[in-house]
Amino acid sequence: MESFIHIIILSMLVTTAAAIVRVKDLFAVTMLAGIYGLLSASFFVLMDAHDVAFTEAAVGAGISTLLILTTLSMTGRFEKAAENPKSNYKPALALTLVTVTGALLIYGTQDMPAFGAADAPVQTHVVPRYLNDSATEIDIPNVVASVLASYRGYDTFGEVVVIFTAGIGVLALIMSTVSTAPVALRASMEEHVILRIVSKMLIPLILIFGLYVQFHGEYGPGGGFQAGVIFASAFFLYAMLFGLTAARKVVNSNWVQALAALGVLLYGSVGVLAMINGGNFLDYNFLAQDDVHGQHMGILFVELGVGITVASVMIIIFFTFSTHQQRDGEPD
Amino acid sequence: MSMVTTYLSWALLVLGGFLCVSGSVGLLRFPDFFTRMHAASVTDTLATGMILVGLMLQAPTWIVFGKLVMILVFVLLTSPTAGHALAKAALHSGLKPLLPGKGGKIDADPRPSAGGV
Amino acid sequence: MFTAAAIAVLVAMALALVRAYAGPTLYDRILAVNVFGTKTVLLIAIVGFLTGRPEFLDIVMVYALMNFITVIGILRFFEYSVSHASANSETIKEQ
Amino acid sequence: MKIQTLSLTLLLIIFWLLNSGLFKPLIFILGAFSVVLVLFISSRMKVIDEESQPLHLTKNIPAYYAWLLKELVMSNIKVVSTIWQGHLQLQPALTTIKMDHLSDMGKVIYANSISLTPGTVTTDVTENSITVHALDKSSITDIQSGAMEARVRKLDN
Repeated sequence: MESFIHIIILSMLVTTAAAIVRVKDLFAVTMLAGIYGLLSASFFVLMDAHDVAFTEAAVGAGISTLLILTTLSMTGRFEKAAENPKSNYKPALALTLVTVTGALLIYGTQDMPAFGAADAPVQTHVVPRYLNDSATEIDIPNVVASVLASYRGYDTFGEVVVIFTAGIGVLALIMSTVSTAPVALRASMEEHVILRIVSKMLIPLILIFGLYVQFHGEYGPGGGFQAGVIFASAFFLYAMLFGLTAARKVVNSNWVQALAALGVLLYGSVGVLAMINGGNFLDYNFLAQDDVHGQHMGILFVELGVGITVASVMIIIFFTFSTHQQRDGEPD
Repeated sequence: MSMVTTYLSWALLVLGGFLCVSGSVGLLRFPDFFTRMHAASVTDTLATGMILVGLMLQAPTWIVFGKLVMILVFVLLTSPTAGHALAKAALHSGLKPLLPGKGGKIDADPRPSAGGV
Repeated sequence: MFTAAAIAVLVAMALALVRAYAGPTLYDRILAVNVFGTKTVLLIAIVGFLTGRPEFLDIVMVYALMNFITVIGILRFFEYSVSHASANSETIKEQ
Repeated sequence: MKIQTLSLTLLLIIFWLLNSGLFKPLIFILGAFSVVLVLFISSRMKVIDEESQPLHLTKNIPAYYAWLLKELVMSNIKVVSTIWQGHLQLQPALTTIKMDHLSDMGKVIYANSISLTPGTVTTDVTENSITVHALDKSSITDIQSGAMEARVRKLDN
């Protein structure tokens, strides 16, 4: 029965992807991409990958739609390449490339072990160690969190640095084209009485939910990445309703930029602290008297660092994009 | 759990599922954006409510029950608000609703049974 | 019974997908995405019970919140683009 | 401390406990920290007031919801039967209905109740009128009869 549901969802995914290719209106593409995100999250849930599904729920279906839309408002809504004869629009080339790559990938799957096969490398390499020993070595219910934050602490550190770099990249690229003169923003939605009141009720709940996800990553799906996004989305909602000027009063841009760096610093410091105590970088066993306690503390602070950086970078990106968009959108 | 709650839960789930499908069929069949919106709100309100209450009746722990209640409250708070914002935006951007003349009716579906029963 | 409800929701999702593709106005598409989001909330909740692991409800909660923020964000986007010459071609602009 | 801050604090604590369901000292400390942080941000955002914490409604709201549920079921049956009609014949209508002054909160409850019942959607709310799009003209007459407005008014005072 379950595989029947899998097939339905997968075929809807393919249909959506085909629709995305066909549609020329970039706004419709964004909407379909949002649906694609929703579908993949459902599929991840069915495949029992609930941490991935959680991330997809927060990032793929929610925030990325918003960010793509703000980008669209800077670039325009329709694909122009096809109409312009002078452009380098060569669909045949891209199509050939994609077809060849796809064919190679399908050919490659011939050598892959069957899904869920017991002798597949993924079941015999490091995973048994994670699954069997996580309970005694780290002692938290969610193995995904222990893999992410402890066994693979290096990788996650890299990811946080990537996110931090992305934030800096956006600032460097867009800030340079925007003058720092204050922009008068019409908070057009503020007089929208229903939206105003309902959002006022929701914002504190979104914030506390974000923090709940942050601190319960060890017990269920969630953790710093998802929590950061959820927490930041409350600020997005606030900025969209009450205007950027008001939002900037609530969160000082300089603080947010400092916090983005602080998150990475916190993560790194945990690693360095382990070194000072005589262990390897990010070896949490050296953080406390006994190993399990050290692991708990290490994971808690590392996840906090991730959450702070992700939330700050998201806020930086959204605010910078919106400032830019506002100046462009200002009637001449 | 008693048999009564189990049966009640099943009934709610099936009825909710039927309402879901109805809402989407309306979303396809109705002639313009504003009428489609009414079809969508069928699924947003009663169908969601029925399915979530149906699940609540089978909740294994009080935490699951509590979370389902919170989800229901969120949906009931946000879906009419989002719907209203959408309708307002559509109307203000100049999208004209399809309206019949005096006393007339819109014959929206000239081909009987198209997409219907 | 969970399976029956899950399949009903899937059928509803497929129909909403058709509406998202067909449009014709952009508001139809937003509506379709909104409906699709609500359906995903239901599907994940049901599937959680189907597989006997209802702790997935956190994911459902995120959707219930994110769906709202996304719709508001989309509408906000159009407030900007109306003044931005690229007003949409499918709806008549306000006179 | 304002009464609204108190009620929000209570709400946040309940929300945290309902979600968490873990009774460990560390989680309690983190929860207390989270509640304080959210209260701080919320007060900076100025979202703690009688609009976001409508305490004056709590007494009468259950009765209102029970009545709304009945309305919801009735209008659902109507819309669903329209959807499955073999031959679609619709009489949609867009009407502005006058109403007397309501508080902002009252307007929200009124407008959202109208949107929540299938077949009617509020498209605009102003100081003394409400614009409604209805799937069928008869729903407009129902709203004009003022039964819902009277109930909201009772709730609002």
